[in-house]
Amino acid sequence: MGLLDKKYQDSNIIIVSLEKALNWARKSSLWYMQFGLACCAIEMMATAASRYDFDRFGIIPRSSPRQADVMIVAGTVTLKMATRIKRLYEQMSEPRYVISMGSCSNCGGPYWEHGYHVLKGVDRVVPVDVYVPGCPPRPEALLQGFLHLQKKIMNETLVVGINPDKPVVIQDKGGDQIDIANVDETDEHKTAQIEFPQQDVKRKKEGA
Amino acid sequence: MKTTEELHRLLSAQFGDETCELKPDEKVEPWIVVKPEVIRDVAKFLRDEDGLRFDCLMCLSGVHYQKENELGVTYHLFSTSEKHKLALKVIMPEDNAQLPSVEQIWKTADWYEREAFDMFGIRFDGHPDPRRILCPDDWEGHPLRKDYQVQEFYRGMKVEY
Amino acid sequence: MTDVKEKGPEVTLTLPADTGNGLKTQEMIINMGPQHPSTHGVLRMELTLNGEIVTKAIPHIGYLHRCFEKHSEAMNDYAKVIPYVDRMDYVAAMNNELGYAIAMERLMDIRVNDRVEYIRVIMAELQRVASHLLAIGTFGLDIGAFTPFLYCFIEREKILDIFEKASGARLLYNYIWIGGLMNDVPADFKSDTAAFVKSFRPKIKELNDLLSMNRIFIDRTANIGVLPEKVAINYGVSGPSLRGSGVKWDLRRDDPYSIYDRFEFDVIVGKGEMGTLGDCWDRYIVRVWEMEESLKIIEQALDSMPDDGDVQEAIPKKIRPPAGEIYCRTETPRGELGYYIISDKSTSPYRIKARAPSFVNLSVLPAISIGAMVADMVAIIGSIDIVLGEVDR
Amino acid sequence: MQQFLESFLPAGPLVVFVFSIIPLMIILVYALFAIWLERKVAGHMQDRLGPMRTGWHGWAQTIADLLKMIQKEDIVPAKADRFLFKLAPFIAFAASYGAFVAIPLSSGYIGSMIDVGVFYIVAITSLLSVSIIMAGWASNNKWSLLGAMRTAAQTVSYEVPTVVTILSVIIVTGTLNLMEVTEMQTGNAFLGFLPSWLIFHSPFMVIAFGLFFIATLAEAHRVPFDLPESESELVGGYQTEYSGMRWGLFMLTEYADMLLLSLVGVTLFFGGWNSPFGSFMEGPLWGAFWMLLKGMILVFVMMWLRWTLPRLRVDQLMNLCWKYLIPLSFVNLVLIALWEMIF
Repeated sequence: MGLLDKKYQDSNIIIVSLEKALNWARKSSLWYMQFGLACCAIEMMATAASRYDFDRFGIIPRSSPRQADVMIVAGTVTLKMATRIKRLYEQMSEPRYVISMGSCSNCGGPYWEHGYHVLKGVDRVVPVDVYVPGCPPRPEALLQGFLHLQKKIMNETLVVGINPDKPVVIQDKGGDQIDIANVDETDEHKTAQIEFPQQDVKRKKEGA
Repeated sequence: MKTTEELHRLLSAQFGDETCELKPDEKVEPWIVVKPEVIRDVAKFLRDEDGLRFDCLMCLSGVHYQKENELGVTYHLFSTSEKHKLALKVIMPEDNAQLPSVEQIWKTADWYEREAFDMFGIRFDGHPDPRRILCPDDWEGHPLRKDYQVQEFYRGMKVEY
Repeated sequence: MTDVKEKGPEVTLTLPADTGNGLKTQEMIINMGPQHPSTHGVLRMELTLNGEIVTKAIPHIGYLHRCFEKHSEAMNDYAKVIPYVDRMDYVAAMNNELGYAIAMERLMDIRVNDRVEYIRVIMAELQRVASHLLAIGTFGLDIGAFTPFLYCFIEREKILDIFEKASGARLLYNYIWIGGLMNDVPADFKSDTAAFVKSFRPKIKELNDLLSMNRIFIDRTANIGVLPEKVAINYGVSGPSLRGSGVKWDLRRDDPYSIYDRFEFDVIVGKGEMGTLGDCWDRYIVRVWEMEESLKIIEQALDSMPDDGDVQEAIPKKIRPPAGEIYCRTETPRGELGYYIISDKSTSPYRIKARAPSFVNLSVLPAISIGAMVADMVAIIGSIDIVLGEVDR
Repeated sequence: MQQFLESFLPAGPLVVFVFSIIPLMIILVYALFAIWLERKVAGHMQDRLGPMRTGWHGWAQTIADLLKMIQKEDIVPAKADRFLFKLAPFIAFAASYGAFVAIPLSSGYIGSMIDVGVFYIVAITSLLSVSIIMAGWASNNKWSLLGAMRTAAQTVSYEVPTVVTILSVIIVTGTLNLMEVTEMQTGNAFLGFLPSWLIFHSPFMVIAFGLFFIATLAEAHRVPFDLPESESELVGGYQTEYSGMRWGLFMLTEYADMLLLSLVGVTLFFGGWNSPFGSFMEGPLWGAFWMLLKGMILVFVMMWLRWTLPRLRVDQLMNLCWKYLIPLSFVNLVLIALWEMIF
């Protein structure tokens, strides 16, 4: 997370106000990485287009992962692509968020059973903040996902408390009320180690 | 415009009866089965001969015939000048699935043959770039074979749900 | 001259023989994709560059290989293949469904009634317009024009509204079924479609003014990525990419399926107006004028569409087609979509192979991109109009 | 202005500090406004709304963006040249900030009354291309390198027509000091009713302004000449590897450059801080208002072009410069000189 996150032991009025201002800035300027995988990417483009207009929420695309705040995993993640997604996520600068858009990236979607080349859920390689169901989700659903992410961001704190490295459970109580709590790490696959493809390692040495 | 029967007559006159065989399908489309050794010559003949001019390879598909322990390759040809179609088939035993590449004759075959290799493990001799195309290079097995067993892990990622 | 010995033995005072003006140059290999704003998805290109000139381009595909063929064989029902067919070319789902339905109906020897045929044709042509709008918009985006892309999306949304009313979905419809349709069209379908056609005609002119005839746009696309006719046919290129090279070839006219032989329409071909025949601009403008032709077909179909008729033929719940093989092809917005279906009399296909137009069209990319610049690569990829879901299946 | 400040502040470094901070304040406030404006202009041109959720019509959008960028992690790639990588954005910003010193923002304010003002501006803005090359090379990213090389070629080439068109103005004014150039344009002179701005001086001045505007578009890396960044080709060009506030500085520089070049254009052709209505609404503060208003109109035209036109290719960019703009500007220079001799 950001520079100040979890740097304070206890809270006071200054920290709370600062926290609010910083969180407001984060939630109002969620720049997403311009990168689509499959069908959902078309709906993502439609959401950015005139009728639904991402820009109303201050959400604009950036093509470089370094400047992006949120990665929308829009579409089926194949095993060949999963290593790249992991790398893209690592290239993003903190604070960073992931929205898993569509059934395919949530859990494999229609390809869960016989899809030998499909990763059954992108949460096996990167931590996911918001899951948007649908195949593909309507633009309204994606916008709803962003609103949920904004709520989650507004509850981030500079004070030591919830461990950001562990998955959290969010309970939406309507309005701006929301509950966040850590759950214990139980799913083994979430810590899966991914080896990078041989050719990419070679590239890296060349200085790509 | 020639029917498959006429084309078969022409082919057997050129290459002999034993290399190509007409399979009249009961319902839909007939096809000609060709021995794997001669497929490149047959293809060249079909493309260049006057009155045939099959200048377009529409589709090249691998097929796994599990009961017969055979692998097949189907070529769907089409001629843009003569407007006729032809389905050619090559049948090979499963343990020695190898045939000459037609990449030099129709460039379309380049990627299709790589796909057939990727999905069925059919090897095409003389192909300039015989790599997998859809699956990653270090993938195990050939997925579209009927006896394919999916691998459990790929680079640390669980494959099954 | 400094002392050579102090710098170590590897320093040589003579220049390598291959350097003309004393500069040592080196080719650069650059990786474009899978995450790149202009590769239309997850295509990866390995470009060898000499300065900014591409000397070699190798496309790497398979980043969206979703095992369509495996699923079709494993679903144990011919009808359950249709959703997967949708997801293959997700920009033109209706056309994919139509191709599959026609292949199955030929295999099983079913004839559907006229109302179904007309609705199918209208849907397919509307989808063609929607797909071309997306192709044109993203092509403009690749060239750097942002606004036409959004204007195209505004029109596309209107088409999606018509689809949504009929099928309930915006993108992947599962609407055209074997032997008919999922359900009948809503009552105001005719008036909606007619209103769209009326409102869309002037937009084509607006698009031409804004983008097609823009001097910078023409400079960027004319004479780039020239695809000669012979090469195109040898590579099996089809659809607007082939017609852009001047080949008058459209399956709707040359190998008619459904009821396309009842309609009057022109097959648009590139003429090399702005540069060489078969360049990016020709491929682009073919799509623009094809939308006009699609509108013509829709208008004719709306006029003669019968008002009643059952939209689903009586076919068994579990389809068991007779044993046999069929290769059936239809014209999608991207070209010739063929389904090679082998049936063994069981409830699932023994083998389905989809001959995806984008897959074949993309394979010509290395041949036409030699000598282009990096900026042209983007234009060439955009002008071929690939959908990665279909390339990788 | 300086005397005014000295009247109530203790003389010395503080006055200099306050004095030099004014352009910075203007740049920052302008950037906040211009980035918001750009998004609103783009939105309304594209049948959208643009930012709506941060205050009235999203007016605080840029503030949120800046606050967020400050929080972002500052990544320096492992294989990058750390020193140059970190230095580049500051040099870029310093280059355009430094140039503001020679611009007369109003009749009462100019950062420094240098006699070679125009020459100084042309010289110091060249630093920008140095910083971009630094950024592109230090990132150790091939896309960045391509972007940087394009910038080098572009900036060096387009400086020639820029300087030649400026020279044609200098022929008329006879001075390089921008304050004096502005003062020459006070009042109604030409034809009795037009303000005596240099653009109305002769028909060739209109051509000169056209050439100058095209060249400055390229200098500021705006569409159709935004090749250094060119999102759809080079991902982010030289900015690809920058994150957080370092990237924010590059963005700030881009917008500051737009304003700078617009203000130079306004000073040279549109009478600088002079009111368009003769002596009506005149004075030091009105002067600043007119100066910034005219500058913003030019900035708006740049935005308008950005959301309308596609992008040129790098060789076409060079063709345009060397085959058309440079010969034309030289011919125009001769014609203006002749006009000056005859009238």
